Amino acid sequence: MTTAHETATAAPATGKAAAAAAPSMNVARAASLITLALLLLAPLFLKNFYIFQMTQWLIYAIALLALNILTGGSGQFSLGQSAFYAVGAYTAAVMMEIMGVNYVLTLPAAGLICFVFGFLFGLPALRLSGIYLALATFALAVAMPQVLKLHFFEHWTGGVQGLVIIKPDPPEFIKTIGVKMSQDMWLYYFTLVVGIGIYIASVNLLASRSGRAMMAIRDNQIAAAAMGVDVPLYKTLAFGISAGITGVAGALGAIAVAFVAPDSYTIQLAIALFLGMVIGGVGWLPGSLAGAAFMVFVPNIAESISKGLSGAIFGVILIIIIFLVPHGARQIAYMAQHLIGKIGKSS
Amino acid sequence: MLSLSKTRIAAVSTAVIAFAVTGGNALAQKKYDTGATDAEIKIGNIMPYSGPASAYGVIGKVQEAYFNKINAEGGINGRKIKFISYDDGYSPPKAVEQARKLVESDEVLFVFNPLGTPSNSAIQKYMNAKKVPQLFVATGATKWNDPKDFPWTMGWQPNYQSEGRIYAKYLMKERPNGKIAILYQNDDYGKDLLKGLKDGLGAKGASMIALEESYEVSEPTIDSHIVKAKATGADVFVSITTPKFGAQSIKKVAEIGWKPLFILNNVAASIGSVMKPAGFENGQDIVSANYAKDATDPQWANDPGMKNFDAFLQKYIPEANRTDGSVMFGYNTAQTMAIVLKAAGDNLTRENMMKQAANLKDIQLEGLLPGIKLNTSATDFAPIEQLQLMKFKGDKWELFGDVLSGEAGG
Amino acid sequence: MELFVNQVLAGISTGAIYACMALAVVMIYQAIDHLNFAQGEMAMFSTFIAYQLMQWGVPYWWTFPLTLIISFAGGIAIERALFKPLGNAPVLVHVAGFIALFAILNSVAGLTWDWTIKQFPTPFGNAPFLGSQLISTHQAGMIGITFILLILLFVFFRFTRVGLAMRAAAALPESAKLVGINVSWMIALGWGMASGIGAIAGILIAPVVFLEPNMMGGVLVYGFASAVLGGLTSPFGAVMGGFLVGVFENLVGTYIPGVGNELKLPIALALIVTVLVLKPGGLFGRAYVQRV
Amino acid sequence: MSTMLAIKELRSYYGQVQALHGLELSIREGAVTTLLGANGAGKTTTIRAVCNMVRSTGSIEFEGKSLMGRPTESIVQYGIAHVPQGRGTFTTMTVEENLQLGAITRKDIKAIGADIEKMYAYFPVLKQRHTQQAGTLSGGEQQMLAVARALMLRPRLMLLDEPSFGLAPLVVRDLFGILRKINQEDKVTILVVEQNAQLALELAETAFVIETGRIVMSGDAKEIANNEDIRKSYLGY
Repeated sequence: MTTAHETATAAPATGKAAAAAAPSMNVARAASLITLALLLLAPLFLKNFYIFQMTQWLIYAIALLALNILTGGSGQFSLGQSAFYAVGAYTAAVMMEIMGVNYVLTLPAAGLICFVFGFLFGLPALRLSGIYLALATFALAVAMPQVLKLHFFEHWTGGVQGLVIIKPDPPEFIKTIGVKMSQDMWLYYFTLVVGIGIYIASVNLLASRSGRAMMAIRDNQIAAAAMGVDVPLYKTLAFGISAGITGVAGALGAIAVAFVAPDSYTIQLAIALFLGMVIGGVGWLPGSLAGAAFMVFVPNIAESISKGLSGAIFGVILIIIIFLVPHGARQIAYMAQHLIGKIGKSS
Repeated sequence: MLSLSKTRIAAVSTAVIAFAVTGGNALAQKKYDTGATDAEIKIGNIMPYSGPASAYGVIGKVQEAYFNKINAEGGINGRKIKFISYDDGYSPPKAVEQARKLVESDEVLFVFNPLGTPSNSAIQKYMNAKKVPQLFVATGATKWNDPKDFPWTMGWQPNYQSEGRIYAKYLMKERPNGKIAILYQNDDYGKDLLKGLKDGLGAKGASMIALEESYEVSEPTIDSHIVKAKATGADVFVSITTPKFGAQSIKKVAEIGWKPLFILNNVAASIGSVMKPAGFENGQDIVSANYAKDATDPQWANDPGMKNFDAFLQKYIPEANRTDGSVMFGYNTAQTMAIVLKAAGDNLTRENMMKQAANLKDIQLEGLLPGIKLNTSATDFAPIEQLQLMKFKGDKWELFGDVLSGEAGG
Repeated sequence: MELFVNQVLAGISTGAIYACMALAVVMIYQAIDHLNFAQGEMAMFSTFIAYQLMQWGVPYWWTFPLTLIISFAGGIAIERALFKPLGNAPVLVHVAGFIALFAILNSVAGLTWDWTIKQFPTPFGNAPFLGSQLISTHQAGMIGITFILLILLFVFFRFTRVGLAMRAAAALPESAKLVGINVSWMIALGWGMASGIGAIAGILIAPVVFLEPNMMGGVLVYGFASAVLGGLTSPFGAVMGGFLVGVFENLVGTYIPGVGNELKLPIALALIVTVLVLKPGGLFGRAYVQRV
Repeated sequence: MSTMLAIKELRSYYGQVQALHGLELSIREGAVTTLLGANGAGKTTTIRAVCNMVRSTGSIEFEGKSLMGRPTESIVQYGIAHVPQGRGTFTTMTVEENLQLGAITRKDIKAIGADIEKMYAYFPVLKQRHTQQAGTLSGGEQQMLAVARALMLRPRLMLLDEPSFGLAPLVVRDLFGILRKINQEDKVTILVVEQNAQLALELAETAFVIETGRIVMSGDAKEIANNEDIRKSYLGY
């Protein structure tokens, strides 16, 4: 009774979105093209600092994308993404600083290591659902900084002091073709290319057989199992893929900030990522950009209003947002589509 | 060429004028880097106003109030101070973002007293690459005194390793055959102080250590660690803890009837925010070390410096809680900054800022203990290197012995 | 052996803190079927209210009921103002609301009472309890009150009509409405009670850990862990979970060589997850059954 | 006999989807009425609309008082008990607690104990299991518990949503026997929504047939049961 009812109420929402998406496909396509153009051109007109901020924004967007695949794609809930982000960051840092590996190569390594880590974590997580899974991932996020500063690993991780990374220069070919590019701009475009690649791969993943299997699990696990979906496999796979992408984001973050330390990857980061997902709209991949913007800019806004109460102001802004648009940026996009559709019809 | 003379200030009403110009052409023509003009000097600052270390945010607020005071009194050499302070939530990536915002967007002359070892570690390379001073960082890590590799970074407070060595020296004298149990916070600060202590004890002292126990900031109480420490049979207990855990350790040691020689580190030595909440009766005979005056210590009640401090608080930041050691910290650091700015005269280049900061000679501040002096040179980027030992008696700290130097890290 | 006994006793006294908080966690879970991440901050804020009342000269034994009433009303007010309007929004949005509440309470407490630690009085004193210096009279009192609360809660849920209605509302809101239960107010009542129990927890915990805006940060993590270990559906389990976590964590810290002390929280959490994997309802909770 | 419940022009919606299209239905006091129809015809929606569990327009009057817009939990104050589809058993609670919940809004607390005993007399199996968790009961026992829980309200009108669903034929016969008894002895008016038309028509005096959100036929239960055309085209047996 309850389950039937829940799916009944959940279904119209997704059905609605799908129905709306079809006629206004062009609107969505136009919006993506404009966004892409802005992402490509904006750095040419901005100071390095803003380019750096945009890089941070893209990196968080990648991490949010990963969380969206997990929660939106397979219905699992994670408050522990900071742990995967940290592992990715440390992978990059240790490879670059201790082993002298080129930064580009650290990304696949971080992705792979985090994939395995996430997949393994997904195994016990299989037996947990809802609140219990939230708690288990929360525990992972709380535990991670303590593991990072463990004295056994100090030789590689720098212990409590962390590791300083040398920021990479733009590659030679950029200079040879006569373009002068700052480190920040290079890293931005590098991140953008990686981000777009991951985005396209994710969209294709969710549209694939595996993606549909995962979403079937999200909607009704028992029904999915009855349909012959290998539930344990896809659930752990979702965890692994999400962790892997988060790890790539972590590695990019470490390179952009040029520093890793246990204090960079506390539960605060996990919570920020979680909020970013909610603000962007759960399960809606483009919302990751909006969520990441929230992560980067709203604390700055809060602090510019009051230093002493910045936490409270952050909280109030958050409440206002979830009151106005409980489904996040996704809801805004839906309303905008609706509006444009109406205008289109009337003219 | 400017330099600071050996000046003693005992009771100067405005601390800022605590320098004299000796020789050189002070009236050299005005020179500016980004962030300084005829009218104003832009100073950047990064503080954890939100997040887990928000307790320290008050430092930034006191500094801001102090610069307001300076501005109200006409500024420094006719220039107003514009103090731009940002929140990093004690997160290193955010600190990098804020440092870059300060340098590249707000275009400050330098960044003053950014707080926290992780945050400062994260921005150090950037600041040095940009050749923007990272002055008087608010952390006691030993690594800030490295003018050769990081000529644009300078510490301020005595470093933790020096403090550890001072306790070691004291222990070797007081309890040469003692058995030591150490409790330390498992982070950069705790490990740094521990290292100083162990270095100071040396090979012989190493055998004296019965237990090195760490705790995490996330632990609600540290009671079990203290039970464990007592069980080792140690007769010396060194508590390398922040105020909350310092107070817990004092209370718990008393509660379980343990009577070791108790050494409490400087971070937790505030009377108002540690000793009093922990209970004076529990804190008797605890040994610690300090370099600044404790605003809550009755022995300074009639001290002229303290009176100035109180007058400042009352006028410019009445909401500040004077029992909080961070308030005094903000006051002292801001005064140091003002002294350096004054000394820089009209040559407000980043290079000259470092030069002046590295040219402090026997400066005394109103809020520091008598005999504690700021000294720097081109090869010494550690302004305060001295501490004085003290023992808790009744409701105040009794200073004893000479002003000591730990001599760690140069 | 002496060390072992000492650590077990110290674990029990720390466990009392966790147990107290876990009870509040279970209470809110009964009412809203979810964990409230702002619960620790609510307890902290209540404790500050008690502190402020005492600063104004209200005697301790008046402060206690007054704080309870204020917290109870405050809990209801928060539910009515913040979470009722969110109504049918997805659960994840509610979690975001908890986080916002957390940020607001923490920040406002920091600005109002600043961040220095405050001494908070105990009615039980701090003398050794029954000759053992490892458990003070305060901690014994705390354990006592936790058990009294537990019994009161048991009686409330088992034998009163309101308690029965609350359980029904939490278990099956639709059916509860059909028998005439005002589910919305039951949820508000649950918030009020959880807030009140949180206030008691805060008042009992503050004398040990000292009062400051971040005092519940660590406690809440342990409170959650304890409640989940014991079983979110069982107040008794939650209390037992608190003591188990307290003792267990100490033993890990003392006896696992090398990493035990540095990793006692991660190891404790890992074990809790293991317990959940084996027994998803917690040690004392009901098994979680899913029906199609 | 007077009309107890009158539904007029009822339109109900799930999101954008309209489930009822101007439904009209009335129930006489003291009677057993049945609402028949195929899966998805709108039977459940109709009685959910009575308890305001679905967004609706139109009018629903109970003894002349409008029920529209009243919160679900206040409907019981009129003496309307609703046994929902799937029984709505509080599975984690004991049988006795479930019965007490049925009477949770009653003010005459002292009389509740006697009523529980009365339910045990109707359904002896519940007495045997009164301390057991309700979730451990069989489907038929849970249905009995659901009916008993509804009766604990001392209702004047009882709405039953597919009480026969998932039960063995013998159990269903028993249950319907008890329903008849309740109707006759306790003077409880009953509206039973059923897919199993044959059984429902045996029990009821009046029947309504619903198809895609509209009443397509109504009349005396016996007549409908005897009319082969109707049976074939609407009721499928």
